[in-house]
Amino acid sequence: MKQQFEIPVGAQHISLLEPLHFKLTTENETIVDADANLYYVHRGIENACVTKFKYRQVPLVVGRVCGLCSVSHGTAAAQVIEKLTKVEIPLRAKYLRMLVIELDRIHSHLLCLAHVAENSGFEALFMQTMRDREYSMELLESVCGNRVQYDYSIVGGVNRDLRPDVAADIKTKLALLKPRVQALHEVFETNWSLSLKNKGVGAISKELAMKLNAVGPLARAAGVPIDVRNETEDLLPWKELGFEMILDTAGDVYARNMVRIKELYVAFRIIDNILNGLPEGDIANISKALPEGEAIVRVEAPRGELMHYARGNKTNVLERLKIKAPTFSNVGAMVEIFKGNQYASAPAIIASYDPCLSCTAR
Amino acid sequence: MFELKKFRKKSPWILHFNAGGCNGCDIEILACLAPKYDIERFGMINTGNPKQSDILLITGPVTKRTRERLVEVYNQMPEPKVVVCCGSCASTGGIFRGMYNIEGGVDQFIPVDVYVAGCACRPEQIIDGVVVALGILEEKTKEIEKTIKLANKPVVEEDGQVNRRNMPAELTYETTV
Amino acid sequence: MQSIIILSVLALLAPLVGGLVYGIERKVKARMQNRIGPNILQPFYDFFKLADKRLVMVHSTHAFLGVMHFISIWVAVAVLIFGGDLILVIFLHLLSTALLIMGGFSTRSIFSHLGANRTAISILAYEPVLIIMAVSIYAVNGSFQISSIINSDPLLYKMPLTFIALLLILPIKLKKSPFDVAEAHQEIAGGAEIEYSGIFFEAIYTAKWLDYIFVYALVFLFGGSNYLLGAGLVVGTFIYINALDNSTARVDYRQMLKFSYFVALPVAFINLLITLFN
Amino acid sequence: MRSLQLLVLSLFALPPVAGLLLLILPKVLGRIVTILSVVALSAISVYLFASFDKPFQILIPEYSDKVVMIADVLLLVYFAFIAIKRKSVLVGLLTIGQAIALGYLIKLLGHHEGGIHAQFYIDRLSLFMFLLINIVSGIIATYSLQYIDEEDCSPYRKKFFMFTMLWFIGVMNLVVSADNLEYFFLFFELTTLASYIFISFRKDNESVNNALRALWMNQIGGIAILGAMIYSLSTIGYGTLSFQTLVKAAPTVGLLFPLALLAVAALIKGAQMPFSSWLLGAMVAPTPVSALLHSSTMVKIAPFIILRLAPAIKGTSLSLVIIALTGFVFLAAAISALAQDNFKRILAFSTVSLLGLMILMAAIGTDTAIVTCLILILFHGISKCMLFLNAGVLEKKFHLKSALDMDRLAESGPFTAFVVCIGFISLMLPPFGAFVGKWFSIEILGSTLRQTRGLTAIVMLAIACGGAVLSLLYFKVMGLLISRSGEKDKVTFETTHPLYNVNLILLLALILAGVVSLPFLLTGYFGPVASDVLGSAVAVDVQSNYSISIGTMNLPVIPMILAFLILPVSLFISLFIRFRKVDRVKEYTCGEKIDYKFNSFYFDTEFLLPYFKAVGLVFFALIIILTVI
Amino acid sequence: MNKIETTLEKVSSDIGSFYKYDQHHFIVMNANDLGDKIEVQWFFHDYADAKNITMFWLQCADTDRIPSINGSVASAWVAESEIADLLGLDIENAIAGFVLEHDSPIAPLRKKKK
Repeated sequence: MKQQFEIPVGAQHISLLEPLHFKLTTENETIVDADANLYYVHRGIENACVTKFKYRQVPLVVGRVCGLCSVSHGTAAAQVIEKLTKVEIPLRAKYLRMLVIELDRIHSHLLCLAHVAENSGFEALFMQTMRDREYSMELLESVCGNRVQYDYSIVGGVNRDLRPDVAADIKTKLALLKPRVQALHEVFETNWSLSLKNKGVGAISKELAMKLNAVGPLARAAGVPIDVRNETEDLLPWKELGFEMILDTAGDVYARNMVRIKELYVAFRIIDNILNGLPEGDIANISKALPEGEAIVRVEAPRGELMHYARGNKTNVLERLKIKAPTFSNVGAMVEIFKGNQYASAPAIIASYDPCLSCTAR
Repeated sequence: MFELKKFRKKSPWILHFNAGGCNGCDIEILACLAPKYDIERFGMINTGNPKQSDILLITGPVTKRTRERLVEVYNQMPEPKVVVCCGSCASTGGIFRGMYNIEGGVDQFIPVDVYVAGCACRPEQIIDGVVVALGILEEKTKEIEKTIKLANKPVVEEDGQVNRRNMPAELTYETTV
Repeated sequence: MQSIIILSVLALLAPLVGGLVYGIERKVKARMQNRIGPNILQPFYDFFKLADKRLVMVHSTHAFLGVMHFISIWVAVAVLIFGGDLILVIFLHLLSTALLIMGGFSTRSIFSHLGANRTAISILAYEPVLIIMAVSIYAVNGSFQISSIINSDPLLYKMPLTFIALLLILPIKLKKSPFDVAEAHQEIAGGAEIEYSGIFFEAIYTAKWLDYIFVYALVFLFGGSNYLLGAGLVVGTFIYINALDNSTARVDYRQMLKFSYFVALPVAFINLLITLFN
Repeated sequence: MRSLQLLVLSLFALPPVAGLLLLILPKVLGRIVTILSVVALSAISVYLFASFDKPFQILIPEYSDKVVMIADVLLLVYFAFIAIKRKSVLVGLLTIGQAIALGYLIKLLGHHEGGIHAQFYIDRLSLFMFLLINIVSGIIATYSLQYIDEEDCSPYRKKFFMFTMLWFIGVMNLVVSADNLEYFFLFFELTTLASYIFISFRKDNESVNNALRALWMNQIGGIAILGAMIYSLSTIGYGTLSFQTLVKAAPTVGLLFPLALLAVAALIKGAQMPFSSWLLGAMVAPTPVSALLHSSTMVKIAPFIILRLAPAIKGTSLSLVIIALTGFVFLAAAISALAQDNFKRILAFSTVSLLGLMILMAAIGTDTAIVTCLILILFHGISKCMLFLNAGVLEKKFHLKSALDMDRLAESGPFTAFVVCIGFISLMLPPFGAFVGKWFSIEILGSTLRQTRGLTAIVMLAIACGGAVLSLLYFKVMGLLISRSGEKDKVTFETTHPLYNVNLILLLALILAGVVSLPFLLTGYFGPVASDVLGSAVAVDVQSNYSISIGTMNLPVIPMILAFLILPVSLFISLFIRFRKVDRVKEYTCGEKIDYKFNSFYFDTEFLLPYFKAVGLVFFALIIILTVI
Repeated sequence: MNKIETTLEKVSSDIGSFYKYDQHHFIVMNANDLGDKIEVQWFFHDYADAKNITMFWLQCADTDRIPSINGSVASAWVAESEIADLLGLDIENAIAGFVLEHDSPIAPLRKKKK
């Protein structure tokens, strides 16, 4: 009686930005089994970082792991190398790093929301969200000099200072962006058809999220309190800048949207605090020390906990660099969540994971 | 004279393929669709379907796992078609060149018409690249374009029907010791 | 004789008008999304471009069924314009959809199959409403002939609920959000039409224009002999469809069926009962 | 007149005689005899229709009444024997019931001596049925010559099968011409017997069980006929044993009850819910049996009886209940069919569904409704026959039974796939006859809305939804059949036995000819038949604007011709065309090179069936209760 | 960071008795090529005090079969399959070809090429 369809999503599919492949086994479009093939984008960056590039270049190379959270990767790599070389960076650099990470989070979350809207079949909302996202893109460009790949964090600090006029620009543009985000919030919260597509769809329980070790908005939407920004004051002082963890309980696509939107508000607050309390001083502390020993660093990228592990052996080249991307932790949960949902929701669910396969596969 | 050729320029439908890039260029392509850049004013539609597309936008260097998919998708596009490489990696391999799982630029596999530089390439650059591609598209003939690697010959059957089903060749694996 | 010539010209020009409607729709949609949008003649540019592509197909059966889909929908529209029998017109339209579904099923392509399945299910969603609408029109008007419906009093006043029901199912028919499950670009990349390309896709693409004519002609009927009212209804429906398309996400096919059977069909049926017991 | 009577009698006698010959003769000669006899039967029925001018009666000697009586008793004895042999309590009880009723009837008959009454009454309706029965069943009989040959059983049983089939055709001819209810009862029970023999042909457990079910269900119908006879005899008199007298007598309340009982018998024969299971159970028999039962014979007794009753019950509460029941069955059977995988079961449910529509039309009883009913009977018969014969071909040649296994049939058997598709499409889409029936039904229901209001409106809703559900069902199956991988573009025909092919092509030709000649059929065929049914002239005219008007309805011809050009032609071409100079590429699979599992959607509606049956039972109870009150 | 040394035999039971899904978060599994030996590491942190990172580690020869911890940590298969592919290790239940294609270099992260 049960008749099964196998539906390929990817490698090339309109609802995907990246090559990944889900083989969804469906019965009447209800997904009963999912199979994932994720390593299309495996390039061998870890290997290249320990053979081709000197340790100072590593943050820039690692930024190319992923275009969406390149600053998180770059910062994490810079931090882990700073740990190995035992360099203390200036407070201003820390603040600037956080500024860019938060701006990046705004653009990434807005992109994800837009993508969820698009994949739910809500084209107008996609357009609206993408239009609003351009503010954050412009800000990132004025701060870092590029729209996507920033190369902002270097070993020892950051490579560009924040000019006062740019700081003022950030303030004015954020003031414009905030009401727009509120408008988006309202649409995402109240639109009837979107709630049909999002509420109760792709849900994961807190227990399952913990069992599968999910991270990021995916876990926080299910109520798992995991946010690295809570824990790493020694490297980046999030807490004193007004960080607050956003949790939801439902764990469905809708809850993930809500978590992301609320995190935008937190990001706005943090940016305001950074701009108000930006300490004067150097932006980098370049030292000639060579990396030695092993260290791990964790940074909260837009998609969740990012971990870099590095080993140095007192040469110009690292001995080992291991990158654990947020999506990598979510793979188990991603495959699991599909089961029992409609295929019609699958693109929206994929988008709501905000998967970053180029991070995962490296 | 009424020429169908000139309408190629006015209705280019694009297909986007990520061959293993970092998403940077991909989100810029997405940004192109959005209100600020709005490429639909040139009549472009992101079809997501190789069979109805004229322009193949490729981002990222070709990895070992995507190369066959790339060739497959390229072969399903009906001629005339143009290929635009978005970003340095797609053009040459970029920073990833020489990494062990990278084959290099897209032009190792399929004939490329336009290279758009940049890491990541900006939406304005993408639009520029596509506009250049349109000029090339207008000049192209309807002859079958073969890929450079992984190419079989199309089979012409006795009554003139061409079987392109097996044009993307299976990869023959060398056993490395 | 003269009227026959006029009607023939109208029927022959139907794709052109439909293309224009589609062009305007794309423009309106873009403006609603804060974009500039394409040229109004864009569908025709697409038309000529598609004619210029190298011929590519999956197999001959599939390609031919696509072309027949276009021809049969043209016939349905022509019969509608010539004022034929309303029920027959609805079924002729079903015939054209049948050919599309068969085309979708005839390949071994997963998305094509899914799209054909979904199209078949959307028939289940909208056809009963259309038939109830036709019967209600008969109950009011005493004829199934479109030529006599168009010369009678405006139907809208007597059957407002039926009109609402029609408005509710039109998005299914036109494959517009929230009920564009059959096309669902982000899920099945166009559904039954996915495997068509070049001139064969052109047939499907142009059939879509004729679909607009078909639907808006049905809407026009509600104006009866008051052509101004009919035209007003058409414009209103056009704006409504686009506004709806731009303010909703796609629901899945079960929700669509539920909506059709628990909202649209009862609404149409209540109007039928009201007309009967008046 | 005399010659026509003789010809009619030859229709009764020829099939059993041919059957007996078949039993004696060797295989090849037997085949020739069968083919010749069915050709003769068809020719006779065509000639009869052509040279007919007004209804006539056939009188046969009075002693035949005694023969019928004895045959009745013998039949009941045989039923009792079956009941004992198969240990079936239900059959036993019902046989006893029948025996008691029959005994009482014989006692009643004893008091009504005198008055000679015609046993057979031939009008255009009978001739219409003759045409359908003899031509379509003839085709089935020729087909089954080959089919049964490939069956795994002894040569004697093969001959026995053909013999049963042939005498069954004779009995069917008798059923549709009997005027005396007593005779009618015998023939009715004989068809029941035939269905028992057919269904239990394969002798396994399931066959026997299903055969017993068919037996007891139809025996209820027999009891209903006996009840009708007893009631009319005891209240009105001997004359009412005649169908015609019964119908022509003023439809007073007193007469409604026997009519209701006859209608019940008809509805059971027509496998309306909850009595649908006997027809579905018939699937275990060899496929020609299904074709025979579903298309031209057996179940068509149901609309036939209702058509006979139509003038009397039109507008009464009885017809309203029948309309409600059949409208419900149309939808319920369509929904149940969605859950089926077995090809023959899908067809069976759609038969039940469409039978509902036919009976509904007959029960409405206006001139246009009668015409529509006739159109449906004829074209449904032909289409279903073709589909079932194809099911046989699929079974024997391709070894396929489940619709799910028929995936990619268009590659291995393009012609079969094409014929199946045409068969399905002819049931639902313009321009085919069965579609015209469906279309007219909607229009008729629409036009009767004003009179019956609420009820018809609800039935209307059921028809609208049921039609859509049936289309979905057909699309589902066709979608599987027509699916083809692009590996090969060239089409090579399959080779099937000529006896299969000839018959299928014949049926296909009949369907297509039916479309082309529909206008002529309406004026020259359906119109006169309907006038005979109603006893008043039915106006079928050709209008100046190329449309045909039947009563108040119009059949536009030009769109139908266009549709004719589009649909079958395009389907035919599409399956066999090969575009030159067009490249073939692979299907889009997101760039992957993996094979994926294909299937269609399934609809889990099986659980609804008991509820549907319960509702059907309520309607049956309503028929009795309303008419008694 | 707590470093807990373990052995090939004990690792499953050690992690099994340590890991409580509602208290600990499994971060990742890592392996380093030390030249003659392989060092394998498993990282965990506590939900309650996330700064508290626990690392299980062991050293083994590159031909040893490393047991899977997927029994106690349900999502460990991703990390295990990846590490197995990239370092050419023999890990229980690892999916072959998870990361690398047929013609990619075998065990690219090993210093001495196989």
